[in-house]
Amino acid sequence: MSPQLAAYTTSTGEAFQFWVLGTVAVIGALCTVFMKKAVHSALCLAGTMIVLAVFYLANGAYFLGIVQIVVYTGAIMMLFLFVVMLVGVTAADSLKETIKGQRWLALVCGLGFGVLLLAGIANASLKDFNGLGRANANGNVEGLAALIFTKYVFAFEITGVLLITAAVGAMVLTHRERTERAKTQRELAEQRVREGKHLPPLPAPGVYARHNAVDIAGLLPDGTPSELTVNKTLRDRGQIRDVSDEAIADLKALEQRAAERLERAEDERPALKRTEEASK
Amino acid sequence: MENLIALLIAAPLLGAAVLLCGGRRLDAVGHWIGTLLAGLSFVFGALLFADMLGKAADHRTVTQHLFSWIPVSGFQADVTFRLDQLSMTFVLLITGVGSLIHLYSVGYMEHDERRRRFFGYLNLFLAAMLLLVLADNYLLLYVGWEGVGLASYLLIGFWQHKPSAATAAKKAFLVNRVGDMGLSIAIMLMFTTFGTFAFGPVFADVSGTGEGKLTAIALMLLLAACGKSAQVPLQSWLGDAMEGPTPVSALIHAATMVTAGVYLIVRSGAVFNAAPDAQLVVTVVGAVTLLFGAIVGCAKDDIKKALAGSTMSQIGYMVLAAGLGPIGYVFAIMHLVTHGFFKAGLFLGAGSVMHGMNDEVDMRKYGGLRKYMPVTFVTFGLGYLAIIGFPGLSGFFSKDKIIEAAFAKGGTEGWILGGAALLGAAITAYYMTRVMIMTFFGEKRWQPDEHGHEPHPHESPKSMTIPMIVLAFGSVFAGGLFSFGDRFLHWLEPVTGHQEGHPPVSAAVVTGATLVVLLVGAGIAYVQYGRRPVPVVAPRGSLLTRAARRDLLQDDFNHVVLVRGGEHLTRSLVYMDHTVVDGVVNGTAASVGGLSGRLRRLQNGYARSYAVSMFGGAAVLVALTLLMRAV
Amino acid sequence: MSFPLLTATVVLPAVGAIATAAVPAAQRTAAKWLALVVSLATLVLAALVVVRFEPGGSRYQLTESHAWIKDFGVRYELGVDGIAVALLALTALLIPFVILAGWHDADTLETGSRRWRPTQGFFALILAVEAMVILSFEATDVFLFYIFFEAMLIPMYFLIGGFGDRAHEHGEKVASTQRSYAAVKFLLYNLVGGLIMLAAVIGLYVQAGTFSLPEIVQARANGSLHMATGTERWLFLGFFFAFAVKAPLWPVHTWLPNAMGEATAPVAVLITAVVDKVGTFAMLRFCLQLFPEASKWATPVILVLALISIVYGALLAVGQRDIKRLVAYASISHFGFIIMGIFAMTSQGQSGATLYMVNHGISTAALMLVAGFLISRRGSRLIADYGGVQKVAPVLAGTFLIGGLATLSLPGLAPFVSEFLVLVGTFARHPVIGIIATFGIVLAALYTLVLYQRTMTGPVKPEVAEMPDLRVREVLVVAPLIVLLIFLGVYPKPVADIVNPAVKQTMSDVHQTDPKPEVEAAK
Amino acid sequence: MNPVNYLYLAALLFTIGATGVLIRRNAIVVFMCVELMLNACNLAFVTFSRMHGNLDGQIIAFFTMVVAAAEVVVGLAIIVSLFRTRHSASVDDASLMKL
Repeated sequence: MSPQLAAYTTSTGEAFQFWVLGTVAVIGALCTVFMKKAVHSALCLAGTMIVLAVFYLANGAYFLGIVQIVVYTGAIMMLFLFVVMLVGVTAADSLKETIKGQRWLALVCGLGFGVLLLAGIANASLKDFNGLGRANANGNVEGLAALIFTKYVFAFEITGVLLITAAVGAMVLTHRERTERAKTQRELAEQRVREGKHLPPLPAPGVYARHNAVDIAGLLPDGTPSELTVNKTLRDRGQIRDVSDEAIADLKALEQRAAERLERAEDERPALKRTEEASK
Repeated sequence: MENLIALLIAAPLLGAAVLLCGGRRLDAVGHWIGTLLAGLSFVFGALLFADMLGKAADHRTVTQHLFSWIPVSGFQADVTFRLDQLSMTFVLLITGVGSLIHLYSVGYMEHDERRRRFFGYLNLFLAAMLLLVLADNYLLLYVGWEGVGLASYLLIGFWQHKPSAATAAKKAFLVNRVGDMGLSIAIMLMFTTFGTFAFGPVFADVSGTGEGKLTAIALMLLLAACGKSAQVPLQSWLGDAMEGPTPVSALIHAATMVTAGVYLIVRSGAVFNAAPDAQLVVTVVGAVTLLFGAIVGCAKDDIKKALAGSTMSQIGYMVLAAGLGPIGYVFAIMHLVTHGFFKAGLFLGAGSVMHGMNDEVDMRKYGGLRKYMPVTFVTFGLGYLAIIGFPGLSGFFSKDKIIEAAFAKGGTEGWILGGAALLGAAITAYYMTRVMIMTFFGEKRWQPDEHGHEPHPHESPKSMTIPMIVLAFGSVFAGGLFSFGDRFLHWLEPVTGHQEGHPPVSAAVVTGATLVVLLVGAGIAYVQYGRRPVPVVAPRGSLLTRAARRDLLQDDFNHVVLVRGGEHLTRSLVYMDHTVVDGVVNGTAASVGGLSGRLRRLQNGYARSYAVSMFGGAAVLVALTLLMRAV
Repeated sequence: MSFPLLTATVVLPAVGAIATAAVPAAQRTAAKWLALVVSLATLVLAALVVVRFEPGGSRYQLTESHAWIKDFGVRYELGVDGIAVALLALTALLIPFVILAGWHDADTLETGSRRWRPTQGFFALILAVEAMVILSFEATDVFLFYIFFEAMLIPMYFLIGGFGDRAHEHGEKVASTQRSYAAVKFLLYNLVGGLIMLAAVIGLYVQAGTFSLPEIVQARANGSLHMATGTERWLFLGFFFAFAVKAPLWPVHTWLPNAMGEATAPVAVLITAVVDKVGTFAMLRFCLQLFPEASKWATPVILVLALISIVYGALLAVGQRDIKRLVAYASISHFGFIIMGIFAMTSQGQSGATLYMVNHGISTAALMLVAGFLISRRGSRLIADYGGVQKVAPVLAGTFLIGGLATLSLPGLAPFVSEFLVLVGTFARHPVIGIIATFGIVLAALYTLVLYQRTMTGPVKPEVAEMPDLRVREVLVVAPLIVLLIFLGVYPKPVADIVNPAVKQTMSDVHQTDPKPEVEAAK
Repeated sequence: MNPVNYLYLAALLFTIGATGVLIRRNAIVVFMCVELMLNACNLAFVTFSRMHGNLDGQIIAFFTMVVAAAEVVVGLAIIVSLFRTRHSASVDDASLMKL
């Protein structure tokens, strides 16, 4: 694609490209919003951004197009992915709305705003077209550089300050400085004794001989799961797989069979309670 | 010589400043400083008098311009003094009687720890009174007018620890303020009518002004005079003012200040002459007051209050005379001067009696005092004879002239006014004889006070008796001195103007009638009080007596209508201010609070809710922008 | 370029305020002395302004003008006319007395904390108020005026809310609740007024395209700026409302008794004698000059409101049981007189109103400060708690009486001159209103004398028997004020000469002439 | 084709992003939607730059990217620390802004 072409006309090729990629971009955006899992959203967004990068190139903004791919898609989106990993890659949002009327209001606002924007653009007189031919004559990067280091030099310097501040800020926010000496194993044990709970180590996850994954809560003797057995991080993410129903069903079947064999009365069966749920 | 005029005022003013700011260091000599400066002022007055006598009758008015006081465009008030025969008469009366009373007070107030302050107030009074009579315009007169009111307030309430004294002082000031309102409205009227309120231009322009305006001005001046001179309907303060020390009653509430109203009317003669309706009102006020005061005087057992009633009545005579116009002005002033002598003498005598009687004021507890205090008895007796108009003494000459002038008014009015004046003379004789007999004759009736101290009546010290003697001389001879050869008339005529009155009956008949009623009045009193013992506890008395004891119910009226009504009004206004005026504002605040309480529920704390509001707001803004563009 | 004298009168107290606030916690006394010295130096500068001002000269003198917010044509524009000079001098004069009178008012607040410095704060706030008030007198740019007209609420809020009277019989907690109620009420009333004025200021800018008062007045005079009648009236009302709240005029007066009752006496003086004067001053300077036609239109209503203020304030003063609230209601009555004088549209009325502002400042300061000394001795504001003070503290009682007599406008004291001028000026145009207003002088006598009688005379109450008389510091505060009251009562010419030309100018701006006396008119 | 279509696309993407901010509760997704909005703006800037024939629009877009980068860094840091303390990345977990 030559600069001339990009500057003056919108060729059929570009039109074709626009309609195809535009559709992709919109779908990507919609997926970003509506995917249940954050990691899927992130991937869709990355797709949209790459499409946008292509559009930048098509509009004669070569430098920005590359930067979009390298910085945005390559760096920023990856940062997002890291954080998603940290928070829990499989964590899925429930899309059920909790604030009354929020979704309707959001949709109305969104639609209204969109219609208004589109109407505004349609109304605007944007007939004239200059193209970037002259501006990009000495090359896009050189043109940008000339502007950045002359007209926008102050703003540029300030963005530098901003970036440094942001970097420092991120470190300050995420870095946790240990303000006191780490407790020794002995002290921890004494603390546990003092507090009077969980004197022994926490129980291991997994159901013996059936499931041994770390995200499956171990079962208590009555068949209910104990969340204590699952790693704290997983617990925080809500990534606990619950197999207690199966276990309880098994237990029930066993009881049933035993009862039939022993011909015991209905109401003499031991009551099965999900103690942990009741306690919540 | 004109420069002395300012010094006339400056001397007592300096005295007041020194004595009031000087502090306790001056306690030992304060009273002498005060007396000395009052005397100095009298000396200046005498010098000016001598100077004035040396000039031709028509060139005796001198003015002294000190400085421009309030210069605002169109409104020029200057501090200018005017000394003419009228002012001169007052200057001599004020400084003369004033100095004597200063002297008297040295003895009278000897045991009062605040004597220095008392003299400071007295000096302040002298300065203000002199300013009043020397002012060349009404506004400056107003300063003196309120100045004497202030001095009167301070002196009536001198014994402030007595609640009755403090109340009396406040009452005097307030009632006077009502009168002052009249004076200030009069000045405002003058300003809008004449564009000035200096005596000269106002009097000169009177001829070119409508009678209605002039009547309004005159009536407002009359209101002022009523307040200051205790005329009906603003008379109620004078009786209570007797709470002050007796020298104060003598100087302020008998001789000088209360006569300021008469001065004002006579001074504004030009205005009153052009407003006959107002003059009629003046005479009516005078006649009513002279009877009112006399009746009140008959019923009082407190010697000072009896004398206060008498003062009111005598000033009624003066106001009556002043209301008669040019036929009465001179006599009003003449009676004012002679009254100044004999009433001051009477009050000083009363003070002397009280001094000897442990400050007892109830005449029913006196009796037979002539043996114990002979000088007081003689001077008081001469004053008594003068006031009832005993032939040959001062009061005879001045009062007789007024009665004649009242008859000379002519027509029915003349008969009514003259008759009232004649009746007043009879009552005067009655109540003064009553005072005389109850105090100095009969059996002694005094009793030990609550601490068991029996009073030991004794003659007062020299510093008190000398002024009484001097004033007694004045009471005896002043009238004659003024009347022989119409000296006073000729002296004052250039200022006030004079017109010979022609009574419907001859002057001799009027004089004769006056003497007859005098004897009748005195005779009745003698029969009632001289022939039988006076009860120590006042009998219940007739309805009129009881009403007169209560100042003819005027105070009750004031209390019920003004005091109670005022209290209710202020209380309900305070309530209204709190509930209605403040309530509206507080109610607005409360309803805003309620509304915001409801609006607060929209603030559910969820960030996304706020985001919706922002986004919606942005949408509205875009819509508005588009709409504006479209329109 | 000459020395910017007017700026100096603002900067000096402002810098002084900062410096006072910065004095270390331990040096309380140093802070007081610093504040006093600064206020005295400001007084010297104000005296210089008075000396340099030529009464017969041009309209605004000692002018300074610098661009400030270029995009909106807001300029830092200062200049004084006679009226402003008089009030400037009054403010600079009163502040040292306020500081001296409040010498110990903030002491009792001292706590153990090292960072809590109430004494420094108290005096710094007073100086800050002084700077802002002086600037509002000097500003000839409407926007500049507006900013400081509003900004002075902030220090006043803290002065009222933070440093109230510690009356003994309410517990400190009750007192502080009432205090913050009063402070918030003060703030809200004035903020609402200011908000409405802001709308009017913007409206004025839209109409005139500039904020400069002289320019707008000139443009209106030569016809180049025409305002529709309706517009002018709305703008006038917007300005007037703010000033009426500040002044305060009935029925937006109820904040004043609360604020004056709860604040310490020096702060109460600051409110009524200094800050409130900005309201009446602004009516004269802004309402009349910017909107002459609307002013004439509104005159009848305003006069009636002023009349109600006079009578109503006096009647309520009679009904008060609290000394300071009584003085507050008396002030409302007096502000009625001032506003009546301004809108009487006669030169006597307006000169009288200006003199009244000065004289009322001095007389209220005298009365209120003595009342404050009295209250500080007994720890109660209730009139009923006193009695017979005259016997034990004669100097205190004497000065109290003189302050009271000045309040009731006794001739010979300064307020009489101004009150009479206002009455005459009103009477000349509106006789009925003038006559009704005259009742005010009787009511003034009533509330003053009742107050004096109940507190000072009668038998000595046991609680006041040990009361000490005025101390040297207190005499130093009161004596000069009394001397000034007497001097201005006897010889008001110096002030009148400064004020008169400005009033004449204002009258011609409003296209008004004095009514001719009947005799002259007949000729 | 008319390049104005790019603007329509930008508007559409912006609206989708904004709606996403409003309806998603996961802070990270909300953040992504913000990024989407920023990108939509950038597209508009670039298109305008082409229409006007100068590079100022691109410069602004460039600055937007820089600021967005800074914002992402700080924003994600906040999310991480929030997650650490509250064990949740949902923006609805607390209504701390309620009075």
